[in-house]
Amino acid sequence: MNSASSVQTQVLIIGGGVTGTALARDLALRGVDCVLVEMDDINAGASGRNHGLLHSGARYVAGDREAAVDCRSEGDILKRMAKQAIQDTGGYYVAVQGDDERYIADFPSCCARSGISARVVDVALARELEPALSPRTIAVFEVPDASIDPFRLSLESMAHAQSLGARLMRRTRVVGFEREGRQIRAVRLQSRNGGQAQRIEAAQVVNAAGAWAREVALLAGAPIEMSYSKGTLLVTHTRLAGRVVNRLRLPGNADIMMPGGTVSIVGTTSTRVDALDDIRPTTLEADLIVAEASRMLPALAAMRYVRAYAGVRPLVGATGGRDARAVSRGYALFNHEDQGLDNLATITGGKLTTCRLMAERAADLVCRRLGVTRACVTATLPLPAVPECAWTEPGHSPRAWMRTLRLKDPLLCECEMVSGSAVDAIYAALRAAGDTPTLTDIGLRSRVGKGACQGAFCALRTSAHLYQGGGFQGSRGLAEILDFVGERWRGQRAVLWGEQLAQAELMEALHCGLFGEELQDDGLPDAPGQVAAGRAQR
Amino acid sequence: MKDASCISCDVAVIGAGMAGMAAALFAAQRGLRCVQIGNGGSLLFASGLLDLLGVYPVAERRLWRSPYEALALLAREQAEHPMARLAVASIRSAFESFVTALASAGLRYAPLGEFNRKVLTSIGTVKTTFGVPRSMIAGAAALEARPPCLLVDFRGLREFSARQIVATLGERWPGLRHQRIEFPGAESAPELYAAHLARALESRLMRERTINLVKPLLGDARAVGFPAVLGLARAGEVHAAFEEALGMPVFEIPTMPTSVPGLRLLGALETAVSKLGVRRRHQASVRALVFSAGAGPATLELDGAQGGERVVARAVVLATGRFTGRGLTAYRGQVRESILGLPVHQPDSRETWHQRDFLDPSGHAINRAGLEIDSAWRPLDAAGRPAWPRLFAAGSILAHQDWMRAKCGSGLAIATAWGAVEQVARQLRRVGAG
Amino acid sequence: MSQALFQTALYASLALCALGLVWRASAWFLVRIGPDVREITFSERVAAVYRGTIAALFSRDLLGLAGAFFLDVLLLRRLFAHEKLRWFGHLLVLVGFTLLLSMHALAPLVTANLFQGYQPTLAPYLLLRDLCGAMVLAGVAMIYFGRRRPQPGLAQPRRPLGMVFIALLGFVLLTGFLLEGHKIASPRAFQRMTERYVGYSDAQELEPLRALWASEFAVAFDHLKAPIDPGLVAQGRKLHSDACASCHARPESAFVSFPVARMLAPVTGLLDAARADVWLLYLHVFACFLGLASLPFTRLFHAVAVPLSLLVNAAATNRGYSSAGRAVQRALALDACVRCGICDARCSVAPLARNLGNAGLLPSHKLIASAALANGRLLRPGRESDALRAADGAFLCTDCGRCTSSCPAGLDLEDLWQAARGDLVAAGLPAPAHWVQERPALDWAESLGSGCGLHAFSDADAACAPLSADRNSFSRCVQCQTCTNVCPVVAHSIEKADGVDLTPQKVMNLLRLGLRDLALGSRMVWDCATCYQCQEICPERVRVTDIMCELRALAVQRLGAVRGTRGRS
Amino acid sequence: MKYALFLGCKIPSRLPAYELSARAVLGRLGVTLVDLEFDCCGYPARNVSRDAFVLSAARNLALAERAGLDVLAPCTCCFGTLRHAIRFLHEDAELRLRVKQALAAERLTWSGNTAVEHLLPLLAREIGADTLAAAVCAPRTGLRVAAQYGCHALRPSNVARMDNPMAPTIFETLIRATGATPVDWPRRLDCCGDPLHEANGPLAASMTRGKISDALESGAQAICTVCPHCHLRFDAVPAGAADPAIPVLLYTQLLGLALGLSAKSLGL
Repeated sequence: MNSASSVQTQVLIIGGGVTGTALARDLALRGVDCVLVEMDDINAGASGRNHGLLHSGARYVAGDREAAVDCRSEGDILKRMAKQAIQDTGGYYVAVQGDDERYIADFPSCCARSGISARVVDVALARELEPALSPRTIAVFEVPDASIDPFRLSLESMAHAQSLGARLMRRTRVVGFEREGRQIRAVRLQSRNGGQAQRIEAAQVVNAAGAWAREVALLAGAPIEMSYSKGTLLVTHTRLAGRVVNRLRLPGNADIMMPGGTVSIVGTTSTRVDALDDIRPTTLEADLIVAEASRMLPALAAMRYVRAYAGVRPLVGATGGRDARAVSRGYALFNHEDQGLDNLATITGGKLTTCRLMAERAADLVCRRLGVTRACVTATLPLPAVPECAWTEPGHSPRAWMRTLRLKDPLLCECEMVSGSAVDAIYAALRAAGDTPTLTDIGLRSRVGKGACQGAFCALRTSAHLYQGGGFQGSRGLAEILDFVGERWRGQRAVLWGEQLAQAELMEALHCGLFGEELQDDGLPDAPGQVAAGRAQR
Repeated sequence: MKDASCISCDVAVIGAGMAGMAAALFAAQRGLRCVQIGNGGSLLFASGLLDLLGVYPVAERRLWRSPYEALALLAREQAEHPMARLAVASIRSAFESFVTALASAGLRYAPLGEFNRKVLTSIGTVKTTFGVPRSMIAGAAALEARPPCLLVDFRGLREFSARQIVATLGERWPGLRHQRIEFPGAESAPELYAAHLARALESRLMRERTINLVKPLLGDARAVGFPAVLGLARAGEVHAAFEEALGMPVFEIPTMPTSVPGLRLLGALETAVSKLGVRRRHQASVRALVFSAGAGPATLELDGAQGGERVVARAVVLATGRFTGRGLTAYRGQVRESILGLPVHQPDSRETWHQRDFLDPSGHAINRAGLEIDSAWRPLDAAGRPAWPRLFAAGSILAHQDWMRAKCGSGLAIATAWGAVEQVARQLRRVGAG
Repeated sequence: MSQALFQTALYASLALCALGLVWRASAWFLVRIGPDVREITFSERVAAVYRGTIAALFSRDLLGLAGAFFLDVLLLRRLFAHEKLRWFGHLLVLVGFTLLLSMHALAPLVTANLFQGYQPTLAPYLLLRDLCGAMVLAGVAMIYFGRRRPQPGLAQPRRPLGMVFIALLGFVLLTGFLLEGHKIASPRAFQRMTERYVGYSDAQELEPLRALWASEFAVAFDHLKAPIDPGLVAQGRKLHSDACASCHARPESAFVSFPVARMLAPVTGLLDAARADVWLLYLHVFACFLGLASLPFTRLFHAVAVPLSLLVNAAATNRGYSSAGRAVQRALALDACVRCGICDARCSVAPLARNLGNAGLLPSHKLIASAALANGRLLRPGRESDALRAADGAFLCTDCGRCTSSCPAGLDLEDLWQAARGDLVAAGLPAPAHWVQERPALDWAESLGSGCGLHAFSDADAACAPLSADRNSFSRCVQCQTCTNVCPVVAHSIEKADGVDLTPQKVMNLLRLGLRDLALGSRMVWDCATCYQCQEICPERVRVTDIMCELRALAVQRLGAVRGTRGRS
Repeated sequence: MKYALFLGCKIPSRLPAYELSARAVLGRLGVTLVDLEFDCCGYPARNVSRDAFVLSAARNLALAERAGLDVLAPCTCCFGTLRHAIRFLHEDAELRLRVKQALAAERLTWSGNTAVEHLLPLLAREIGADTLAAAVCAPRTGLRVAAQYGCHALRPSNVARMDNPMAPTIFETLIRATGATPVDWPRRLDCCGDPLHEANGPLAASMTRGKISDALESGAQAICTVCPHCHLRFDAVPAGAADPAIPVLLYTQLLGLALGLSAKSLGL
């Protein structure tokens, strides 16, 4: 451990989700040197596993007015400051027969109290504009919901921060804190693939690890009260509606369908979980979502779903057995000073919509401690668009590819129409940052593998492409394919019925039936004539 | 105005995957008048390699050199496996019969021996298989001896990187080299498709241009591998021309679907059944299948673009495949057989259909779901009796097998088709005699 | 009637007619239809016509030409083949009018010299004149009532001043009959004649003659009302045979005018007082002059253009056309067509025209469009939709040749359509397959302003493109690319730098992505050979080709709407 | 046997020899052909409006229905279009309603009883290849012929319902009946290129030439067609010095010759 290399910085941010990256950018803009460590990759946690909904706030008007107001004002800011990551689709709140009449009646006035516009829409007109709405719809309100691409937001925030001098360490896990009195002197890190140990000496440490914030805080010796709520979402094969469609009722299961570019995203569920390892969507959750959401959007019952995903919401201040939805979705900023630490802060909870605000508050705290007086500018300075970060937007790659059609640019991912040049650009950008890009990294930064085939074909084409360009060497490709397909499998498994099961069967026929990827030993002797080592062959 | 919308036959084969085609072929070879429904498109997912049985037991991932020994063990240990229901001799006959028919339709396979062979795949893994097309057999030999060898690929053929194969396998095959060339005339095409290259190479001119590009790259190579694009209907001719011009063994490496060997297989099988007088209904699907009482004929209502069609058949073989073939339909709660709603042997709940890991060694339980049959290949009803005396089932729709993991896809199709058709013939003969 | 006025009017009409004819004929040497004749000059055309005429007149073809003149021009053989009633009407008009013109209007020049003692008031001329007049009237009626009704639901093609001419003709005949009838019945005319020919004017002496003329010649004397004393009549007959019979036959044989005279009897006095004989004559004659002057400007011009066209055709039958000759013949065809509608009725795509509600598919409309295109009117601002409809019409034609074979004027319409298509292409109005490819698919999609996945399943295209609007028709797609692998179009275009942009599989996938608009303008959709290989083999039974066809129809509709004027971006 | 002959637009104007030879051959074989006032099959409108295309086709079918006759369409493209229209009418109830209403305005009805038949199955099945073979008096022995089916004769198979679309034999059987030898040519099921003639001339030419070279490489002395579009395509594709050419023969001409009919009566 002593041999570990040491890095010095002013602020160490732990966690590369929407808050961590926004914080890195905020600090960098204030001239503060920072390092962000992320145990996996950007938005690998809940930041990348949500609806991608830029809340108007209407969802919380009845239960959590403070959150509603935050959402409204932050939503407005993001719509101006991060235009490129947002599609201003608008949203409907829709009640169907049997829904709580009183809630429906109160809804407009509740919205008004929080300053949120909620316009009554004639049901017939709404159904004309969104034919997927149930014929049993009884009330529709229009609110300024929008769709946001959290990946683009985080990737561009980080890219901006890096351009201002911030550093990013991916796949690096915090393994320990070196404390000295009320100070954390250094944080010990372990790189996940290389296995190399590192040490960072930072004046301030911000724990923005999302759901993992409890573990990190515990490691630092400053435990916080947190509980976890797991939310599962389903991704449809085709997009069902143009707008965000919310169920007009108190927050419950499967009451939002988001337009996710070329698909729709339906969810969520809310289940208390105790552990963070192995969070994955289950078949029961998928069934629950289909059953509940199809009351509002009947076409969802027969819809083909391509995958599911599950994220964990960190809920602060509740450890009891109450319904996780009742716990505030507001954020929490801990200064840990009462726990005897003066240079640790934890920012967690909250929502995607309020990530900028959370970063601002955390940065304010850190800057106060550092004696930095520059004010936050993220509410007024637009987020610069970065071409390499645009590939996560659905529909972007087909257009970009069609623009360059006459060039020698093959499509690697047919479903989402991601071309070789897009993969090359992403690869080059990661490489330039000193990384060894994997298929999964490319998947996170593009739409590769997000489509109907769920990696069955595109993993192969992309790996062949990377081999050809020299990106992959040796026998690494096979492991990469297995990783990538295995990761997609986690999401697919819960929605494997109907057409998607046929698709999955084809995938297995290809990867196992033809390529035999599951066989650790192919029975080929190491040298001609030798009998294979390992498993005996008859 | 005439009504041409009703045809009668001895046996109606529903399905045109490997099992359906084999069943129609075997039935027609036995002189049965046969109508076959289904378009054969799923054969394009085939690699051209005919697996018999490569892995047993699946969970142990044990590879076998002799498929017949594996089959014998399988028959002893797993009696409910469909392939355990056939004598090894029958399976041999089925395979011989199948490849002979293919050969007569212009698609040649290397002589079937006693043992499985190993061939390269397009991602550099090594596949254990049984029946190998003539155009690929030199690859099996090369993989065994591993002489200096050149792999050639074409820019634009996205799913095939010779460089990847060499990188993956290079440690174990030091003499393996790769070269990428432009497909002649297609220098400006961003993407190439295997079938188009195969078509192009059937022209003498294109062949010569390609060979001329490869010749200077040969170096010390004693064998040359290509992606499987050497001709379609004229594959034999194209392959021979390459070998002659390059003066060394030339072999193809199967690509991912849609593959040229799959197209060849489909073409040869269609030609074979067409020659034998099988009446094909490619685009039709069975809207209703009604059996008359006792052992009377079945009536198949086909939906058709011209207002429907009726087929009256003395026996029916169900070879509709699994989920991809649409023989089985998976609803959220359960799996049902698509045409008749026959009971399907299946795991209890969807949560147990699939393992948490895609490559879990024991395979996914849903892949062993399927139809249960009696000793005469007749699917069973809920009471465990044959659903109908003259309804038979063959191929991957049958339960208690996992062909993808056991590497027995073609074997399962061909062998069970053989078994089912044998029973069809027996039953119909019995009626004829009685 | 004043001779000076008559002559002035006559020469003025003749001059106008001649000028008009020159003007119309000059168009045959100037109007350019078809890209193949664009470079041919006026003088080349004149030379070609001259050479052609000489060649036809001084060769064995003359016989054929004469035959064509007799059968096609005089006997209207081609019309006979399709429309018996109209053929008969035309024949009646042709014969009746020719006779009237030569024997009646030009009587002093023709009839008087041919027949000794010709007097218009003698038999059989009374009968013959009325017969000719009646033939013309009957013929005009037959032509009018035998005309083709417009195709249901489609606009009638605009016709060249057809009714004006018919009205004029009717007017001439009507005034003629009235004039004659009035003259028969007019006591004033009787008075004038007796003054001139009988020589004495004593009222009493003429009374018997009046009685006879009143009873047998239908002169409407006020005081001589039936019953007339037969004795007086008998006296009159004597007088009549001495003084009048050499010039006047009994007018009953004027089987039209005579009843007219009878009908006019009650008002004859008034008419006489109003000098009806004079102004009716003026009306009659000036109507004739007007007809003459307007000949080049009304539909009657076809009486000139059709025979010419038929003769040119006949002359070209054996030797074919030079390009200059073609140019002339095409221009001539524009004048020879009277929109009779026979071709429209025979047109193979007439049902399509009705179904699409675009009369622009019909030959008569196409001919008008060709003319409008040739003189540039079709391309003027404000006529964009006419131009687009014309282009639709031109490119949906199947070249079945039925219009040509049925044209009574023997026009080579197929040649005209071919030429017009060339002109349309040159004017930036090519077939959809071509105008769609003027811009890349992405450009089109952007000009449609379609958002990502937004409109794919909610728009009203479901009726015309139900498969592409229904997610179930492609939700089975497993991205296997079989469709692309079997596609001969993609296979053939790999060798081309400007090969297809998308592949069938990509088109299906764009539907799934809700990016259908990106496919509408793609080369793949428009280069699809509709050979159905993909649809036949698709393992998931996606109806790829049917969807391609739908997308084309949708593209024509939607891209057509944003195409703006004449497809020039 | 009695059919309403649906010649379509192409045959009378561009390939009268097909009409001539079809009438001669079918007359000899005892098939009565009735001429009705048919219009365009509707094909050109497929790219413009589904309704217009189906309605035009249905109108023709209704005319045949009024005459109580099945339709024989020697043009493969017309055959396919009429059959497609039937398909759409069967599967789309709303469309059916619209079409029936439109037809009613002309006092026509389409009830789906009119069959549309193609020359190949008529000859091979209704009349029978054996009957043909027996009637042949001047067999074309030694002539190696490449059968050009034409796409719409085979595909989609549920519309065409003629033969196995992947491995058809009906045309080859008919060629054998004339004493000629059918050759096996890999691209026999490909499109001739004609549909792209207007849209993309070079591509169409490449497709046609590809087929012609394939036929020649396969040893064919002539290509035999049953569709005016294919026929004219092979006939018309410019044969430059480097480009191959091959004689094109209509099957009705080949059969007519074998039946001993005069070349003139077959439009040769």
